Amino acid sequence: MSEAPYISVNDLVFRYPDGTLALDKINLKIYDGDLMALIGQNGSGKTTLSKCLNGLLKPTEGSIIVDGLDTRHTSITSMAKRVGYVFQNPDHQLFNSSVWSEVAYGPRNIQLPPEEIKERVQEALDVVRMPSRYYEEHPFFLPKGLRQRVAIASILALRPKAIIVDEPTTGQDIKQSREIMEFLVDLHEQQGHIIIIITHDMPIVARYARRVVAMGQGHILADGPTAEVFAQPEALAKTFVEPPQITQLAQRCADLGFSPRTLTVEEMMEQTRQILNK
Amino acid sequence: MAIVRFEDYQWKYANTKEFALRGINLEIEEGTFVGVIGPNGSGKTTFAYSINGLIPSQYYGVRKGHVYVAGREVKEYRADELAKQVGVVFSDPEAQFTAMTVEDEVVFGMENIGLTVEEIRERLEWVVPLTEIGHLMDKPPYEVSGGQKQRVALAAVLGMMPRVIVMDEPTAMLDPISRKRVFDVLGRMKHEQSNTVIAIEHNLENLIPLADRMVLLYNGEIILDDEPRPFFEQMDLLLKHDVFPPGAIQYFFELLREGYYNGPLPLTLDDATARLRQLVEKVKEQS
Amino acid sequence: MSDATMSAEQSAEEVWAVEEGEERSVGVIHIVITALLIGIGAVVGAFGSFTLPLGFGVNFFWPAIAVQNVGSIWFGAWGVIAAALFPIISNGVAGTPVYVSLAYIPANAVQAFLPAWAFRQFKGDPRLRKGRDWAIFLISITLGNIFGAFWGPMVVLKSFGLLTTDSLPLFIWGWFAGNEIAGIVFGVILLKALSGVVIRSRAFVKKWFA
Amino acid sequence: MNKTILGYVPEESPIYNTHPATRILFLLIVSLFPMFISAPEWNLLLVVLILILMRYSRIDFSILKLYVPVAVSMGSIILLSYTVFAGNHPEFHELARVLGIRIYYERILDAITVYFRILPMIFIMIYFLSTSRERDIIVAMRSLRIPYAVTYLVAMALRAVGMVIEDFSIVRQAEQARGFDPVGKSIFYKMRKFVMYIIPLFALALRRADEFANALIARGYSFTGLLSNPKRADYVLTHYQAHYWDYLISFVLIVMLVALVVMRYGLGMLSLEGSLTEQLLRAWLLN
Repeated sequence: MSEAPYISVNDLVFRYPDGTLALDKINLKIYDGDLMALIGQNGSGKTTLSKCLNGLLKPTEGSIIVDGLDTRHTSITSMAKRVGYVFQNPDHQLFNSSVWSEVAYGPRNIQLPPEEIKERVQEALDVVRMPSRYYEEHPFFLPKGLRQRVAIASILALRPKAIIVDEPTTGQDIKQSREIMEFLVDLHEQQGHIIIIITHDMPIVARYARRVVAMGQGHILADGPTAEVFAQPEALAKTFVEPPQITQLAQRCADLGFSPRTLTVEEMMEQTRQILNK
Repeated sequence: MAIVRFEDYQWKYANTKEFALRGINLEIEEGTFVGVIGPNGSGKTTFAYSINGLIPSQYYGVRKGHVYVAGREVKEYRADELAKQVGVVFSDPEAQFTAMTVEDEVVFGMENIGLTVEEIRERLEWVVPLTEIGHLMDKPPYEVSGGQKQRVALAAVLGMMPRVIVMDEPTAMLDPISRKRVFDVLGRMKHEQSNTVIAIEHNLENLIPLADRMVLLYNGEIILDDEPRPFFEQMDLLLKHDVFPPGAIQYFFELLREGYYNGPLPLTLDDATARLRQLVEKVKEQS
Repeated sequence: MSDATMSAEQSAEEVWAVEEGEERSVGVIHIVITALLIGIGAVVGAFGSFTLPLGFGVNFFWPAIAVQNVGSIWFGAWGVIAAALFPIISNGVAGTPVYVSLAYIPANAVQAFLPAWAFRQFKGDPRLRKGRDWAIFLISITLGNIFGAFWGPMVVLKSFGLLTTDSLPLFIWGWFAGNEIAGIVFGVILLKALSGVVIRSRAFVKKWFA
Repeated sequence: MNKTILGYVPEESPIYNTHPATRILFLLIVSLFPMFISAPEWNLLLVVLILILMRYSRIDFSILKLYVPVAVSMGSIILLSYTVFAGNHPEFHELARVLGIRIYYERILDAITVYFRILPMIFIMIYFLSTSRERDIIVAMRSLRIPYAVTYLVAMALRAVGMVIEDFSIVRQAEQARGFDPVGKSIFYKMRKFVMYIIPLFALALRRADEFANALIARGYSFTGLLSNPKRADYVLTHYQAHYWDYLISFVLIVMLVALVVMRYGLGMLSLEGSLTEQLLRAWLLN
């Protein structure tokens, strides 16, 4: 890719106030058009890195440039317009008394004119397919799935280029997880957002992510197209992450002619037909 | 005799219209490991709470039929008596901790059921190495990692030595490696102890190798109840009810469907690898 | 169950009414809710004390008062217990001597007790639906704050010699105004926003203990 | 390192050789000392002694920085109360008149006395909080045979404090992520943030209350009232032993308290009249 990255992380070091080194010399470029999964064990630095990306945490050393702005010298408000962050537990970010005012909270903070606030809120609620009968409902009363959508809408209303979603599929069943992911893919394809998903769900990563960044102990251990990253078992072992079962099966049988880059059952079947019908 | 028995059991929460569980009939023999699966909202948690007595003691609603644990109706037990029979591990490890240190946490339940200091010491000597939490004993339980938390929760329940252990999505919040380690503990438990385990899980890859029996709950009803192999042979039924078996099983089912394969479904990755090798080598020999 | 299953709207009378055959007993949930209230109160209180420090538990703007008022309206005696105890933690962390904290207990208990009593006695709706509910809320917290404002400066601070007799009126007024404003602003917001959920939860206390 | 309520104290700190109950006793008794001491120099000596004790217990002195604003604003309030708002008292020695406000010598002396009386009390509180872990408080309460329901309530409350602090910081970040920026804004704008915090904190607590209660019941905990005190093994207490020095310390503290009372009221010592401070101040201000 020749274009300039939207987010560029340069030699980022992050140390918590108690001295714990969370991120150690991270270099990462995120481009317009990325649909990326950030994977790794709990405590590997995924969440810390993503909070650095939108300026919630400031680098101890190194720098992060977002859309040409250095996060160290940029106000919270202008960062919020560029990189949105959806927290894992929607309950932490719902504090207004109606769905509508919840979504309007961000645009009001950046002091937009009322007309535009209205337009943006409506658009965001449409995008997350929130039925209008819930607009005046207290977010607290909604079931978890809908609360999560309100949380995403509240970020969308700020129209950030990049959206980070922290473990959107935790506690969801497979069908619900797929719905959420398909919705995020839509946002990516139709609205042109950069999407960064933090997740532990490898089958989901294999199915939806175009790029994978694997982290472990504060380092980036692998970075590349999804199939490429899953094809590096040594690097993955260090992140304590295993590829999906079907990928592992293909890798174990690579000598029989299966590709270690296999991600889905359908791909596996296609290869099988070729191998067995030879 | 069955250790857990549901008889025409139904439950409806107050303030709701639909029954959360309907017409449940189920017998679980002592010492079996049962995997319970089904999409969210199908009644899995209600099922778990009905065994450990939180339903009906803590919730308002309509209850019909019976649930027996060790031959006695659940609602006739006193809370601490039932706690000796049934232990529960919840999905959110954070929300089940109430003590300042891991040790207090593990000891809490044992104190509640009235064990002496000596008994507690003995049980700790057994349960701490089993769950590998020895190095954590002095730490606050909410400061250890997610996987460790769940092992602490497991230790706290095991220490009470319940005859039935119910796990309500114990690994939903964990990363893959922590998940695996929790299942390792379960595997060890299964081989060393004679507990009955009822595990509610979305994550099938780890569950299947341990399960003696699988139950599919959907919309408050039991749709399918069988040993794992025949259970997964009902692939179309499973997919129709939003259950997506692990990749290797799905793959072998496709092989079966397209006529490349006609053996039993492999339940583990090792099994699948071996069978795929056999298959390919056989075809190559023939050609 | 927090699903979007709306139950039929209850009237204020029904909120407090114990139906025939309805068993209400003290349970583990009440211990838990008391502990959580203490937790919230301690953090909100300490936060207030550190951002606007005046020392020895004196705050001319103390949002934690709302935790006392609202907690006891919803959870009865458990709210009162929490209200009496959490300032010991929040004040302590903010550097208040232990005996000064202990001496505040009656004031904190009364500030919580009065609204709880008034809502139960006069069947006020915690969701603040009618003018009457507002009146019950405002009058009861005002009376509680008046008691607190006298108890704090007069009994506690004066007896520890921290204030002169001449300056008492000023401190009483300041104390009262600070708690009153914070109590109204945050109390109303909390009651409006969350009462609907709380009265349907099993933690809600209709009588005093259950 | 041991994490205490106010910070970290090295594990090898000698403070951990004392029983937690001894530390609570220290807090309660030594906090009484200044009540019997009027002479500021004696209270100052007490402060110095506590500082020496803090050094001996290896407490990081940077914790004191947190309390500078508290100490300053507290001093200012006392000073204001004893000067600006002290009224007219012709019987006192007037030192100066500023904008019509009369400053009296007696009032200044009283203000200093009060300030130096409250100061050691604060230092004792800081000392206690920075040498006690939450667990110590629980252990102390349990070894003092306080009813378990009460001890348990306090334990859960302390745990809840930690949880709320964590929630609090996440909520704050969630607000920032949506462009909430209080820097350089008006006081009303800043006040809004309290509103924004308090709602999610309550909402989270309400959701958690259910889960916590379920987890407790599942561990066989039943609320048994404040008065009934069923036998518990209290396993945790076996880690803590009261040594002879714990009894010695407690004994010495009580003797000191009695001695102070006798000195103050029996012998008329430690009073303000004739104290070093009074003599110095008199010499400086009145002559």
